[in-house]
Formats: sequence, C-alpha cells, structure tokens
Amino acid sequence: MAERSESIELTLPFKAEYVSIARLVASGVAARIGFDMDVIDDVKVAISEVCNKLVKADSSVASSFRIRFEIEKDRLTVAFACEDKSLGRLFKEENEELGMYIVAALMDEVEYSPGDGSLFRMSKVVEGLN
Amino acid sequence: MAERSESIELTLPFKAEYVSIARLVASGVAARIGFDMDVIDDVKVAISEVCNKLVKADSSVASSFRIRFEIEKDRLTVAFACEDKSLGRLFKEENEELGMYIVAALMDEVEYSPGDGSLFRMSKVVEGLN
Amino acid sequence: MPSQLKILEEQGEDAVTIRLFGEVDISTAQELKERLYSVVDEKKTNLRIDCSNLDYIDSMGLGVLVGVLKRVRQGGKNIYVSNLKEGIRKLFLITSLDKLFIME
Amino acid sequence: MPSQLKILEEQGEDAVTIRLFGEVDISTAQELKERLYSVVDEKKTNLRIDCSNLDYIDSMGLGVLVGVLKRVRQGGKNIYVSNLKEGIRKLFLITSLDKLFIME
Ligand SMILES: Nc1ncnc2c1ncn2[C@@H]1O[C@H](COP(=O)(O)OP(=O)(O)O)[C@@H](O)[C@H]1O
Ligand SMILES: Nc1ncnc2c1ncn2[C@@H]1O[C@H](COP(=O)(O)OP(=O)(O)O)[C@@H](O)[C@H]1O
Repeated sequence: MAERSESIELTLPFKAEYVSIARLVASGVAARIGFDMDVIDDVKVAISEVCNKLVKADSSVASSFRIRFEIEKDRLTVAFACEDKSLGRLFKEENEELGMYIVAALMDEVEYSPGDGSLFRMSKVVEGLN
Repeated sequence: MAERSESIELTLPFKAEYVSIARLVASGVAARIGFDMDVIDDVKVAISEVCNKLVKADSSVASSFRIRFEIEKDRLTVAFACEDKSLGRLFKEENEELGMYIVAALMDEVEYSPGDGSLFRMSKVVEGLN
Repeated sequence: MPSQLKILEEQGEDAVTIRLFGEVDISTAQELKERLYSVVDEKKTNLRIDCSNLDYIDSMGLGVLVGVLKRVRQGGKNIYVSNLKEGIRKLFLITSLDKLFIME
Repeated sequence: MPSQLKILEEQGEDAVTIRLFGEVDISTAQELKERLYSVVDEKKTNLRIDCSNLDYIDSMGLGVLVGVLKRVRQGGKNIYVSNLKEGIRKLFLITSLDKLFIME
C-alpha cells in the first residue's frame, strides 16, 4: 500500500468512447491500494457516472477534462477538474439525477464544491487495512 | 475508429508500482482503435519499457511524468514528457539496452529527439483498416 | 471501433430472452435502447433480460431498461431480470429498481 | 499492495519446475530474482520455467532469467522454458533469447 499521498492523473476528451478508460485506470489503482473486488466495482461505477455527466454536458471551451486519483494510506480520492470551470454547475447536492444519486450511495464522501479548484471530489475509505 | 486526432494523457509518479496502470490504459486505447490482441500486447510491452527507463532514472526535479496517447485514423502515437527535460538523455538511438531494443523492434516508428518538447515518441500503424 | 456490448435474442414460449454480454455504458446504451425498443415493438411479449454475462452497467443502461419497461407495461407485459452479478444487483437495490422489475 | 506475480515451485525428477502466474514487470522482477536465485543455490539442478499462466514479461523479467541462467550454467545445469504464450514467445525471438534457453 502507498505510504504517502501519491497521485495519478488521467486526461480524457469529452467523448463517450473513452469513459471505459477511466474505469480501467480505476480498477488498476484500486487493486493496487488493496480494495476488494466489490469495492473496486463501486469505484468504477462512481467514476463512470461523473464522466458520463461531463461527457454529456461537453464544453465549448475545453476539449478535455482531468481525473486525479489521490492515493493515501487509508483512502482513495478521485477529483475531476477542467479548464472550463463553468462545468462546476453540474455538481450540486440537490441533484435528482440517477447517476449522481448512485455516486453518493457508492462513495464514502462526496464534495460538491471542493475548495481546491476541482469540479467535484469523492473518496472511498480502505477498510480493514492499515 | 477515431476520425480525427484525439489524445488521452496519463500522469504517473516515478514508481514501479504504477507502470502496470500505463499498460491498462494502453490496452484500452489500443482496443478502441481496433488493434488486434497481439498488436495490443506489443504496444503494452513497448510502453512499459519506456516507463521502466524513466522510473529507474527517477528525477530530482519532477515527481511525475506524462504519457500521451495520440489516436489518429491510421496510427497510435505514444509520447512521453516530463518537466525534467534532462531525462531526454535517456533516449538515444545508439542504445545497447535490452529494453529500448525491444521498443524499436515492436513499434513501427520511434523518435529519439522529437521536436515537440516531449522526451520520446513512438508510433504503431493500424494495418488492414482505413 | 469494436463495441463492448453484444446482444443476443432468443424467442421463448412466454418471453423473448435478451442475453447481454460485456458492458452497457455511455457508449453502448443507445445501441441497447434501439435493439430493445425494436424487439418490444415487434414481439409485444414479455422480456427476460439475462445478465449472466453482463460485466458492467450504470445509470445510462438502467435508464434504458426503465424506458423499455414503460413501453412493455403499456402492452400489458413485463420485464424479468435474471442472473445479475453481485455488483450489478447492488445497483438495482440502491436505486430500488429491484421493485420495478421482476427479479429472478 | 498485492503482488501481480505468483510463483509456485515443484520438485521433479530431473528439474525443479517453477510455475509463474501473472505479470513479471519492474515491480515484481526483484521478487522473481530472489526466489529463483535461492532455488538455484539450494537445489543445484535443472530449472523448468512453466509459463502457461504468465501473462506479461518484459526486459526486466528477461534480464532476471538471463542472470539466473548464468548461475545455473556455472553448476553445469540448464534452464528449460515451456508453454510460452504467443506475445511472450515473440519477445524471446526478438531478443534471440530463444537460442540461450532450451525452449519447449
Ligand atoms: N485532475 C485534477 N483533479 C483535481 N484537481 C485538479 C486536477 N488537476 C488540477 N487540479 C487542481 O485544480 C486547480 C486548478 O488547476 P489548473 O492546473 O489551474 O488547471 P485548470 O486550468 O484546468 O483549472 C489546482 O488547484 C490544481 O491542483
Ligand atoms: N504527455 C505528453 N506527451 C508528449 N508531449 C507532451 C506531453 N505533455 C505535454 N507535451 C508537450 O510537451 C511540450 C512541453 O510541455 P509543457 O506543458 O510545457 O510541460 P513540461 O513543463 O512538462 O515540458 C509541449 O509542446 C506539450 O504539448
């Protein structure tokens, strides 16, 4: 397991065809942290849901968005960022959409207006390890 | 298949544990382009070899390096870049190392001093498709 | 670009069975939608969605299934969902879709 | 962090068979090296590397195998490499390692 915070970043175009790449990276990272298979599946779905939202919204300004996987001793945090800050509008707590409802249910923490300049952040805590 | 040039970028720390993530992204991208399984395997090995070199060299300046997958109609180009430009020294045509020998054998084109600011570029051409 | 989803169709006695192979995500949901709508409009029968080989589905795919269910119900028929893998079953529970479809 | 490599060892009549499962890459090559060196130093016999379940190897792993071969040869023994998957066989050919090891 990683001893200090490390991060991996993936930059994807706003294209439906590439959302599965985010899932591949998610499974690789989550497996390396030591998440169980079912937890890995949860993280994959949550990441895809956020990507879906971004890809469906698209951007007139930016051609890509970034997914940062922050690997810490006891958790994986996934943050989404884009040059096009206006996409922050997509992430509101009072969202009725199925996709974001699933994200909130599967992840341990979600931040709709993170202070770090990213659009949305979510974390999963590693249990039973330390 | 992609109709115009699109790119996906992966940023990794100089750590052996994460090289396999580059392989995951490579298989995802290569499969989406329509490469055959054996070609995908070649691309995965070539990418890993370049990552190995970077990770073994490490950097006193940068904490991560970037891999850009450029997807074009008839080819996949993979370019490696880093803030630490001094790593360019690692990539020389007259290299006797097994790793870079394998890269040159598996890829269709390699550029040891690309003009685009990256450290190293290599391409694989899609055959039998257009 | 090869699709990550394969859809097989099999006419049974009381239902058409649809077997899903691979992934239903944002890049394949539309394909699933068109296929299921055309089956429903032609066959006007119960649907059984066999998910033995479905590795992934998310809100995009679940949205398609709900839309198809509406159409099937209009014809007085139903959708049976069978052989869900654990992670996918969890999604049906979280979203309460397990109460909308007939789970087998 | 779970290793992507599993190594099984089996004492045979004329050789110790080492079965590799998973991936030998920059993160697992050291583990393979230590394991093989200790087998060679203890057993002083031929080695058979069974690669039926080896999904990936690159120059890091090939380097380890060449190092082990040197040591095995010093004891007058040899290394047999068996059941390579296609992509891995290609690497042995490209690097001419197929001429160094006894390929089965
Ligand atoms: N993938 C990412 N996920 C989360 N935060 C990020 C990501 N990339 C950059 N950031 C953070 O977002 C903020 C703005 O990033 P910046 O590099 O200026 O890019 P942008 O122009 O896209 O906002 C910075 O605090 C940066 O650390
Ligand atoms: N992953 C990458 N692969 C190849 N080239 C890249 C990559 N990232 C950036 N570049 C190119 O390298 C050059 C320098 O990039 P820059 O953004 O200034 O970063 P750095 O400070 O790391 O060099 C630019 O021409 C940029 O387009």
